[in-house]
Amino acid sequence: DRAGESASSLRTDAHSGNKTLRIAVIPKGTTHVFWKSVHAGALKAAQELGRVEIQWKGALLENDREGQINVVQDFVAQAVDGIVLAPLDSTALVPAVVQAREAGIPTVIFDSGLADESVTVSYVATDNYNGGAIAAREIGNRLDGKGNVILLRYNVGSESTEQRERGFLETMRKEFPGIKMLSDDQYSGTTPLEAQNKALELCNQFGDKLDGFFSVCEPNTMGVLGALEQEGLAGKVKFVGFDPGPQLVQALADKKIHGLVLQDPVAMGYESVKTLVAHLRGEKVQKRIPTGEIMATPENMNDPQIKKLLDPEQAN
Amino acid sequence: MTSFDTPAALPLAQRGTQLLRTALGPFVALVLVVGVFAVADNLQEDGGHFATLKNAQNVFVHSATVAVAALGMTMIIISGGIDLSAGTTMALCAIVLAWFLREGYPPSVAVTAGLGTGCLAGFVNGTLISLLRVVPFIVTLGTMTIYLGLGKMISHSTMVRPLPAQIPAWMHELLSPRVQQEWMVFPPGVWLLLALAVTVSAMLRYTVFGRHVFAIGSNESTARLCGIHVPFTRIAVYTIAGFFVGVAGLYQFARLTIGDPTSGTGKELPVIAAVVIGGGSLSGGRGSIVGTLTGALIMQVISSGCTSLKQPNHIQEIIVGVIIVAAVTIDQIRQRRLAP
Amino acid sequence: MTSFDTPAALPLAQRGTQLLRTALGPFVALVLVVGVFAVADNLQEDGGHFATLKNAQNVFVHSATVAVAALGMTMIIISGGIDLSAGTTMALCAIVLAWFLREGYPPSVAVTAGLGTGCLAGFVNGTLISLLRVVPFIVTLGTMTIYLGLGKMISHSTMVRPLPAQIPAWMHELLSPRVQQEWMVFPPGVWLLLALAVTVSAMLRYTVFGRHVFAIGSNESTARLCGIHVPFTRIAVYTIAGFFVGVAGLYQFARLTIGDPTSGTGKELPVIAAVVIGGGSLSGGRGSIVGTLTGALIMQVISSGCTSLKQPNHIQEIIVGVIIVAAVTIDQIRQRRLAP
Amino acid sequence: METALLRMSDVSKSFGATHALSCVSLEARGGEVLALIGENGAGKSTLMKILSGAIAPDSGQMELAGARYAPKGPHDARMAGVAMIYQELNLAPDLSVAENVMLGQELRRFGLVRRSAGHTRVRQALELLGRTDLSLDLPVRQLSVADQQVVEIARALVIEAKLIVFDEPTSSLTQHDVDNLFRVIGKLKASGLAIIYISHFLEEIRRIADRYTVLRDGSVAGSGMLAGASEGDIVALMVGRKVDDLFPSVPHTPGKVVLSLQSLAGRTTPKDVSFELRRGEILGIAGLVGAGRTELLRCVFALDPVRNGTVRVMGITPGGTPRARILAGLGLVSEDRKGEGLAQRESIADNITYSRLAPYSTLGWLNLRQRRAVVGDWMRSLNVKARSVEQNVEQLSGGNQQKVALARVLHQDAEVLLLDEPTRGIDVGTKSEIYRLMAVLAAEGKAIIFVSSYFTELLSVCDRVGVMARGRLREIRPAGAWSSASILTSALGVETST
Ligand SMILES: Nc1ncnc2c1ncn2[C@@H]1O[C@H](COP(=O)(O)OP(=O)(O)OP(=O)(O)O)[C@@H](O)[C@H]1O
Ligand SMILES: Nc1ncnc2c1ncn2[C@@H]1O[C@H](COP(=O)(O)OP(=O)(O)OP(=O)(O)O)[C@@H](O)[C@H]1O
Ligand SMILES: [Mg+2]
Ligand SMILES: [Mg+2]
Repeated sequence: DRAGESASSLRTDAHSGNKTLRIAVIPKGTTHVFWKSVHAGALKAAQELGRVEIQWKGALLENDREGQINVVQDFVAQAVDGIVLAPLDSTALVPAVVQAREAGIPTVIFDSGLADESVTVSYVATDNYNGGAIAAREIGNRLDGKGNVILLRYNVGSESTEQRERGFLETMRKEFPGIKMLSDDQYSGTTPLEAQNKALELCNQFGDKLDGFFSVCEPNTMGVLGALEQEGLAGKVKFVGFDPGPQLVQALADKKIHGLVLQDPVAMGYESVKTLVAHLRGEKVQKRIPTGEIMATPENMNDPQIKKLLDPEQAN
Repeated sequence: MTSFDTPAALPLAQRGTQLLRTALGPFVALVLVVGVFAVADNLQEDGGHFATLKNAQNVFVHSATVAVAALGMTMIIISGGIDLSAGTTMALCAIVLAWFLREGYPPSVAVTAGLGTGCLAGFVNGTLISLLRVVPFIVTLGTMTIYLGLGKMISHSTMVRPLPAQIPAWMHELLSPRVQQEWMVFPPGVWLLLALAVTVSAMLRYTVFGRHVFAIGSNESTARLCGIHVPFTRIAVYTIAGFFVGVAGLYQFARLTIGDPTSGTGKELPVIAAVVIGGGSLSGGRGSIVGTLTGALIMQVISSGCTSLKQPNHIQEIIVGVIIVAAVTIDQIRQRRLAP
Repeated sequence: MTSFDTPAALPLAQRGTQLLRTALGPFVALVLVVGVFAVADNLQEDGGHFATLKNAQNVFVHSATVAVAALGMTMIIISGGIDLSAGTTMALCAIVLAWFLREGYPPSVAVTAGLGTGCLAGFVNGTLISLLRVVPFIVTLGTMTIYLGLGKMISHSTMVRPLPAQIPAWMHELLSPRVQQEWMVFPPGVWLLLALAVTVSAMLRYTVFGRHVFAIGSNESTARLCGIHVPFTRIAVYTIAGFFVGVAGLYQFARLTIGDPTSGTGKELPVIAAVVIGGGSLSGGRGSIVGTLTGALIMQVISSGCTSLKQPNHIQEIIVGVIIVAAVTIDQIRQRRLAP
Repeated sequence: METALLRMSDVSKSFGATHALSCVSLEARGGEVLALIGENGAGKSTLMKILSGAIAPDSGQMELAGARYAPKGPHDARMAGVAMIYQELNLAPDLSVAENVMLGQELRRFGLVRRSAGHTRVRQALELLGRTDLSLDLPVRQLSVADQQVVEIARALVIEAKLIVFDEPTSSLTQHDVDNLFRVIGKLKASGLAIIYISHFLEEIRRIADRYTVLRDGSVAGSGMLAGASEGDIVALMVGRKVDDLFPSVPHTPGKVVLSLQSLAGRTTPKDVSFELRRGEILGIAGLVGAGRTELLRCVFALDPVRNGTVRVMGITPGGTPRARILAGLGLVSEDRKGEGLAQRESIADNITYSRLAPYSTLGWLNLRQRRAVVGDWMRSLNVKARSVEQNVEQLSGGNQQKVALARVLHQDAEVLLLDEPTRGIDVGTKSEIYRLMAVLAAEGKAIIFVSSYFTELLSVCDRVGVMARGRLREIRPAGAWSSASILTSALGVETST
């Protein structure tokens, strides 16, 4: 522990001169808009700070934990000055982060947590459990506490969405005992198309008694929206999703979606880089930095604060 | 010489068993699978959703994308080739289409560009295979990642999202399981698929080109020695197959309304599986369109059936696996039985 | 008989060109790729990190999992088969291993169970192929999803996470790029890989079994005619290959420290690509271990080089694709040139 | 008739270090049959492949009907009127007989195949060959090798050819088909076509050819009119020495029974075959196409399923796998050396030793040096022409491949040799060596079953000859009690009487 700290302070001395800091930012995937916004936030921080270079690289395959470990290790070999990482797995990435630290490279974690927080500088994220909880309350309130609801899970082993799923189910059970879960064990898979096929099959089976639907992330929400539209259920079923996108925002305006839980990806990227650079420059940083989560509804979607989160900046 | 006793009668019977072997084999498997699931579904308490028109519409709609790409793959496999790039090409076509729509071009231009991209990708595959004389598996393994990279490049590594207003209504309806005109039963995309299937099937059976496709798959050096222009035929096969992959891209876009560069990754496997469950031989020279369509349907029926029976994903995966092996095994045994 | 007058001298020369053709071909490509990236990296401003020992360690460690599975795949491909289930089997083995560790069994038992699972999976593949007489592509396409389903079943569709204390230290160090003893240069897993590679290579070249593997890949009916027990040989090949996939599962677990049912999906393609870039022929009868290792390294070098040059993923994908096609093309041309 | 239709001058071709052809010149005239003869590996097939555009020469010119002729590929050659029947079968196994015959020259209308018009043409060609019994819609995969050869020949007859090349067309035909083929060649010749005919059967050549050209080691050794040349002269030109005795006699006497079949029956053929074979005996089996001789050998070797009956080797019944039969002392040379007989892409050494690697292995590990030496000896004793023992079999000439296939059963040291057309495609000199070898083996106490469609060699080499027809073994008599005519009558007579 101490050895790692002294190493990093050594580097800080070395880099307090006029050399550019090279910061590697490693998202979970590269294709979703969410990560584009994180990238934008990171670039914004770099620009504000000056003499900071962002190296953006995700694993080649989405959800490839081994691939993400490879990327971290590659950056360690590249001797970057610091790493900002959204770990695909809470335990699998720990050794890689430890290796980085042993090589004198500090890591800031964002979006999803790491089992061992002692090896990281800071954790910048949404409270995903709470995100799931506010989704449960939105659906519960809109259904007046009774009805049949489906939860479509995302993918096995994704920590952040599992938190949302847990937050949703526990809040439902606790606060809305009158609501019955029709299905809460199906996984959508990672692409919108897989989600759509899954959702269509679920609609086909439960369509006549379905009252509410919660989908836990963006591709998942896209797929469910498509399915509901095709089944003619859009608007009738109280549907809450997670994360925005142009179609989803449009659907929100059309009242086909009744709520979108919003995170602040730009802030995530921005805060992560800021925190890491502050640490590299020898400042003391907070161990946990929440970036907030908020419910956008057809009613509040034109509030300026929410409007900004519905269409966050993106890097290209 | 017993089999030559009635030389006149034989060809007809022969052609009959030929049909039985290539097409009916997987068809029997399809009927079996549907039957088993229908019975099991009706036996469960809140069942009865499986053997419905609605579910049939779903099954056709869900399998249409794979099936249309598999039409081209059938030709490729008959010609003794394979196309591992079909999945990523499909995504690339969808992205190009989405990009043109988003930039405000009329849908006709966008669709043409999408299909053209498919043809071009196929043409490149065919040309590389013919010119470099490298086996199709390798060439398309390479272009698979190249087309994926190109897709990401065009889309800036993210989704290409045209505005809802930029997407014409017919595209929405192309593969919507809720059919506008009830008499149509299936959405237009399914009918288009069937029309294309009939065309390809006729082409393979009745044209000189089709015969040459079988010939180069059956024995390439013979085809060459008989004066068939093998590179030309091969390039044509891949280009036409690319066109069908382009149509699959259109189908995918019509369902998703976004262009997603990674949406095709891994999709080549169900496409190839459809052809092979349908009786196509990876060593070339054998395959049929009816079989391929049946193969695509079988896989979708299993998926839909497992959801009806509330089986978790892993049970579905195991069943799909078992049925793939079983279908081909049964087909094989029947072929050996029928062999004179 | 003019050319047969120096029977002692010729075989040696012959073996020389043979080696040149099968192994050195891809090796030249590797050296080229490394060279190009090293130069480009040194030209950039803050470069110089590519051609370092540390990076070399990374490249070896990162390619080890694919490479060790590719040893078995080389045997399979030489025997005229293919194994699409290698990826999901790898994940299944890792899950079994993780499960045993989590349940508190000693590491030796867990590792044995993991490797045993690999052997069993391979044995099942080989047996199905031999008994049902269905082509390997289909059988392993089926078992691919079956093993995926089994993995999910064992893991209850989630990660199997043994406690850190349950994972022995040697497993952590097996593929850690930071080597404990500096004189070892590479971590133990890399040395194990090399030792296994030498063993397999020798087995293929110098044992009766190895000759039989080449024979059935080159012409199965000849093998049968010569009294080679084809089903037995084939089952043995798949079982041994399963063992190597098991080792790959161990490697994967050692790096991830969790068992992830989906971690193997799609991994069969780089494994097959390694064999084929290394000169293996999918029609059987050709392939070499040196070539396969080189093939696995080439892909990893490209990936690592692109990171050094700060190239985004899609550029890397395009480069990998181009190099796969180019490497095999050059190898092909050299072979034609060298062919007597 | 006087001016040459085809003139090849100074054609050379090398494959790496092998000079297959050096400065070969040759003329073929309309209305005439030119016989191209030479030892195995002399370069005959290579020369003809150059003519048909399948491979390009390194140097040299060709002239066809007075115009320069340099085909860029087989298609060019066909357009120019050069048809070729290759030595190795070239068929698309999944296509039907009719489709194979018309391949590359389908009759078409708007890109559609005119199926019935095509069938008429194919039927005409098959009629010429006297084989109207072939079903046009059967995939050729299901035909016997002999029937496949007929399909191959029919293909050359449906184009408007000026020149037709036959590269050993009769090596897998039976007498009936050979007679038909010769009738066809006669007709073609009369209509003014030029024919080039390659064969190792000198009496065949004498029957149909007008002139001959002999190749030796890639050069022309001599040419002339057949009418004036004696067989001995031609053989001497081919081999470079005199072969005084084509059928050398080594005395051998039958000993104990080593193989006995009792009402053996396969899936369709053979039917109810019984006989006994003694040590030191050579049993010939003659028959017409589809008589089931190949199937008989395959059943004995357990390559095909046995429906009924028993096979005993030295009194015991071995297991039902080829492996068990090999261990019991049987060895088989397949008639289909490309598809089954040899692993084409493996080395000569591997192909010779596959069926008996034990002598070179300790605990499964091979002593490659020792193996190389032994294989080298076998190659020398069979006069296999190759660069080294590690050369791939596919690079050998047809005849040399056949020798490798033979070398395998010899190396295997089988007690009972099942030879299915072992002399197919082998040149006269080597043939006589093989006959001698068979006799020597018999003298050493081996037993041999010798299947052949070439009755003369059966009568000269075998102790007893059996005739098969319709899957049944009709009768076995001492060779002296047969004549070529009586064999044919026996084989045919059965066919007409039932
Ligand atoms: N593709 C090839 N690669 C290398 N050598 C070859 C190749 N084809 C033929 N040869 C060599 O060229 C020489 C001539 O072969 P060719 O096939 O023309 O002989 P041939 O006269 O037809 O003999 P046969 O009577 O046995 O058919 C042989 O030494 C053969 O090994
Ligand atoms: N693969 C096959 N499928 C169906 N029928 C076959 C097949 N192979 C051979 N036959 C048939 O079996 C019969 C006997 O075959 P074949 O001609 O090989 O016998 P044979 O007596 O050895 O003749 P030869 O040696 O003169 O070619 C023929 O009627 C042939 O058509
Ligand atoms: Mg020849
Ligand atoms: Mg025969």
